[in-house]
Amino acid sequence: MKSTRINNEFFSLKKCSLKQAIKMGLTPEEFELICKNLKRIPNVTETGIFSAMFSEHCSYKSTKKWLKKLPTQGIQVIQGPGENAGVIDIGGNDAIVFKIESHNHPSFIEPYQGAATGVGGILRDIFTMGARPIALMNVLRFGETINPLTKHLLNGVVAGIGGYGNCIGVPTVGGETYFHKSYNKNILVNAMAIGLAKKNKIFYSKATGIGNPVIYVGAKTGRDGIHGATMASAEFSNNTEEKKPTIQVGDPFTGKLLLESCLELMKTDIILSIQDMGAAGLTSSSVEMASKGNLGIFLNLDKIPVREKNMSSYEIMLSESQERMLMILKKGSENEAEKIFKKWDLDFSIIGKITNNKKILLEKNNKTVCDLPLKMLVDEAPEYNRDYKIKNCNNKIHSKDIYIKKTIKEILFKIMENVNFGSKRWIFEQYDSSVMGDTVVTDSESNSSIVKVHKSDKNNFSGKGIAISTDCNSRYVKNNPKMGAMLAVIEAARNICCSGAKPLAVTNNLNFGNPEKKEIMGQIVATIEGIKKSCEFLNTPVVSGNVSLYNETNGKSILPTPVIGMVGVIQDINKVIKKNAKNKNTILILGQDDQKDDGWLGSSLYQEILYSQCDGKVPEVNLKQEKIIIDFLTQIHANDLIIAAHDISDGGLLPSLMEMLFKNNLGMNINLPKKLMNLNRSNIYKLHGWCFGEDQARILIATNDPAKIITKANKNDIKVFDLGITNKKSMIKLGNYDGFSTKKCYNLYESALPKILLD
Amino acid sequence: MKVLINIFPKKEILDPEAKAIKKSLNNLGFNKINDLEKGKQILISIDENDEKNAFKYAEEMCNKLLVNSTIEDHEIIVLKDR
Amino acid sequence: MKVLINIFPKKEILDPEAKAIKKSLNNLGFNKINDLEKGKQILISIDENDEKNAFKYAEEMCNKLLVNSTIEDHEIIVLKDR
Amino acid sequence: MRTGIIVFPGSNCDRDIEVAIKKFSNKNPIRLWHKDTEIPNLDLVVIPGGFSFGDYLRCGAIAAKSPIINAIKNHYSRGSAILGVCNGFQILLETDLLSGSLINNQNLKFLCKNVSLITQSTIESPFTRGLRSGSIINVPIAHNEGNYYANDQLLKKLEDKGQIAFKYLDSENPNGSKNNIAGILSENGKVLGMMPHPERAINTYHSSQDGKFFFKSLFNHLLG
Ligand SMILES: Nc1ncnc2c1ncn2[C@@H]1O[C@H](COP(=O)(O)OP(=O)(O)O)[C@@H](O)[C@H]1O
Ligand SMILES: [Mg+2]
Repeated sequence: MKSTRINNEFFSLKKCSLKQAIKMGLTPEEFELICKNLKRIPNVTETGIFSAMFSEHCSYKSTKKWLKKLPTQGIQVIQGPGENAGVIDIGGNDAIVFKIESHNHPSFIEPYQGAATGVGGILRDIFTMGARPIALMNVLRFGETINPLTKHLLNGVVAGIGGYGNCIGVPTVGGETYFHKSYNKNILVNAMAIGLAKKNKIFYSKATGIGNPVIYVGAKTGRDGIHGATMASAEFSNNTEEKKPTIQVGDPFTGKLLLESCLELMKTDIILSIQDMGAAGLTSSSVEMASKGNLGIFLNLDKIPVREKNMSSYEIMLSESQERMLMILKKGSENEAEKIFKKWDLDFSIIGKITNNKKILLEKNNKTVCDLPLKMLVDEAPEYNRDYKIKNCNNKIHSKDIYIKKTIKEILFKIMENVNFGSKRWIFEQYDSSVMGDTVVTDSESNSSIVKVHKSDKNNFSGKGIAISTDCNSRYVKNNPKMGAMLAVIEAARNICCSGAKPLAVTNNLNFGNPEKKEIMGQIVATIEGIKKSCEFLNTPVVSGNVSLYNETNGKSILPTPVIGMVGVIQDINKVIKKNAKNKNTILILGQDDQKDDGWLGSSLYQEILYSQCDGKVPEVNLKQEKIIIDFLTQIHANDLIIAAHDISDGGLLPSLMEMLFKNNLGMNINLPKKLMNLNRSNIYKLHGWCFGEDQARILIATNDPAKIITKANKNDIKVFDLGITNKKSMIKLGNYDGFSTKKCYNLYESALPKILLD
Repeated sequence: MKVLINIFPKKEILDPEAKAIKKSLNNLGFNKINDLEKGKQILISIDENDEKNAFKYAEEMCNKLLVNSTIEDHEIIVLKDR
Repeated sequence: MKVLINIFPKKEILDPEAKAIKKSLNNLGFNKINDLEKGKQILISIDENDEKNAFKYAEEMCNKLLVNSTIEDHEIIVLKDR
Repeated sequence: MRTGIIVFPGSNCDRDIEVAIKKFSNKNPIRLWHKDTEIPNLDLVVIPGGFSFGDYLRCGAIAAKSPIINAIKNHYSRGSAILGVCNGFQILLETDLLSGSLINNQNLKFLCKNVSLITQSTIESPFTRGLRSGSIINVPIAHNEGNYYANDQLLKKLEDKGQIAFKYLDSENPNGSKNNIAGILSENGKVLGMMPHPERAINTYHSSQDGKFFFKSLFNHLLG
């Protein structure tokens, strides 16, 4: 085995060939430029470092130009994009730290470990900044349910998310799951984490202080996740078996120890800067820390705790082993830090120091193995101005054109038992949603998920809460990326408001196909434009995010999936609004009146379920109207007039209404607008539009005081419609047209996922 | 006939459980341990009298369900005498 | 020297995992299965050259930690040649 | 009245139970580290939920070999009370302070939801003395290995001697536990192990507040 070790290191130090560079993911032009700027040919280790730093994931080379356009400022913003996570001020000395990140590709290869390490990774981004993680969300996309692989992936991903989150003890409080054939060979696993920190105790990654020690803590470095293409290369060695990329395995137990030990050390003042080792491991963490501080870094690779004896410098620098941290400490405080990490049984090693030469200098076996100017890795990283073409589907579909000759009841049942609408209980019951004791509601009970700010309660005051919502309707984004993205932000805001909270800021995860294709780049450009527009209008700046490109298989892209993660604050958790109505409540629609006698079925769930194609113009977006409605909701909630609320989105009015009635098994005689009372065969389509249309800017509320609300609405020029009063009979009557049981709907709704999962 | 299927995580893949068990044994004073691996074992009694067929049957079950070949290695032992 | 420790749930415990695996295999069309048990396997390499001592050492580890004798049975195999 | 909470690497409900103890006993519990070999004189020791040592090997097995376990056994010999919730229950079984075992949930999945617990009529115990037998409390469970197993002989003994503290509603048995068992007592009634989490059901904003019946009655008796 000795010869292999020498071989490995020997090859790491050889001049890199163009062919090898390409295998690592660099383009010929990029490699040429590197050689030119460096005035020499880099060795294999150095080239590996370039390839990692120039990768789409680290350099954002396709999107940087556009991401700059996002609004990132606001009085609530403490830290915008550019750090491990965004930070916002929630009053007092409290701050919220949050970010979303994808782990799509690894989850397809090994669903359990891929999803688990995705959760572990985003949690480290949060506690790196000094915050205790208080909630997790997850946004999942799978292929069609008839695809046998889907079941396997769903099982594995859900178990993996739970496996990590449950064990480390952070509640998973909500998320989204959607199935579509475009994800058959490219699932999406996006995990979002939220942490709570003290405003005056935020930690950053910017290196400071020449001569200060660089510390490695956490798990040992193994061969996990080293770039496959490179390592499979026969040219590196004849021993190919040893070079295969290895699956990253999450160890939530070590993750928990790392979390507690870091938070314990953060109570002292000896950490100057800290950065987790995420994508591209030691490479990106060390380069980013040093370059942010405009300093240099020296590392002795012999000091890195390794799992296997014969690791080369290339492997050490590119390993993506989990549960590792890099920190810079005050000189002389190494022992104090070491004591804490030893207490938690974690590896601790002083691996180098901060220098002033603005270089990354690596040494192994007393030899320099890498000597690169940081500027070349960061500031001079490629930035592309890719061609793009924005495509919208402008074909306006009238309900007359697509309505199906089935009864409302038949269609409603189809929607209820559809996996994209039906209950996700099978998923969320596998997640510990109540650990930490601060969960107020999950998004199955309210429109957003709410966790209490720990210890914010005093005497008779119950405390304040953080509201979180994740949203993305890819049907809309595909048919109109800009409007779709605008609506994703809007829907998130509506959800937060329908829980009684106030939206504050946004994180986003841009999941798209190959940006080298004009249409895909067009989706990205228009999406960012849409996010910008809504976020500016709502004053919810974007403070963090992630981009995941090349989500394609055999040239076929996934549906564009720009996921929005929004957080808000509710000043008193006793004022949280839930979804479920009670008996004898009046249900009102805010934003719709008696004049409305049809609805928008283009790009709707109705269309998706009843037709194989789903296109057409997306529903009209009216930001002003949206804001008027949510502001009105907030105002009447302040007067304690609301018992329950639910926004009308996927599926339209009737399915949304049913979700309000399920919990208490309520019935209702639905009032229809006069214009819909006496339809015949030629115009019955209007009723379909009315029940299932996805017109925006509408919210359902349950109240005991409809008169007061209607008066107020009239005064404010807000449309309102009285749908009727709930009763205990569990039967829904829709005028003379239809009647059906709430219980039956509920059973279909609950059976949606178990049905496809049964063997 | 019975087949015994031994499944171990691939050598190069981190096995946090094996790590934790080894450490705990060390803490209990077992200091002679050089290395510890943890695997699963599945013992299946099948309606089959031919050794070769039993092996093939087991191999098929491994491929179809029992083994996750991206992270696990396995071996099949046909127990003739049982 | 290496010792292999096989740990199986006691017969009277209806191991839900074994039951589920058997059912999944049946669903995949493997109908020749009479019975299926699932166990753990721990392979330990110890600093010990004497077979008997190795066995005793392993037995001790089983009693102290590795096996819960109220629900599990175990066997120890000393692998002389490894 | 003094309470101690044992913290193992991987414990994750230690803070939750601390909040509950403070709330209902008006006293700050002390925290004890798994490597401690002695514990002060306490009225109640709590082993919280979580994934001690990652749940590796068997849930609770590695924790049960920690240095502090001897001290807990001494505390037990003095006739003082011990509460183990979830992973704490699993640890108590592995230390033999309680009998039986917890194996995989029947559906092999982690399960987090609210369940109804029926209080049983038991031997004299600080944990059940203030609860009416037959009364139902609604509290969350969150576990992967909560399927209580004991052989028929042990089950009979537990039933006969009144060592079963809580049962799941028969129609709701979430994990396949024998006799719907959710929590059991030691022979002397001073040790309780239970899978459900009463500490997650104590505040107005929790989905149930029934955990307060449990803690109120417990501290009433311990205090008084
Ligand atoms: N779509 C986006 N919108 C806003 N900020 C983004 C977006 N994508 C990435 N960022 C920001 O860029 C920085 C680098 O992110 P990333 O490389 O994903 O971090 P990590 O190294 O933790 O994986 C982070 O501050 C992140 O929040
Ligand atoms: Mg990071």
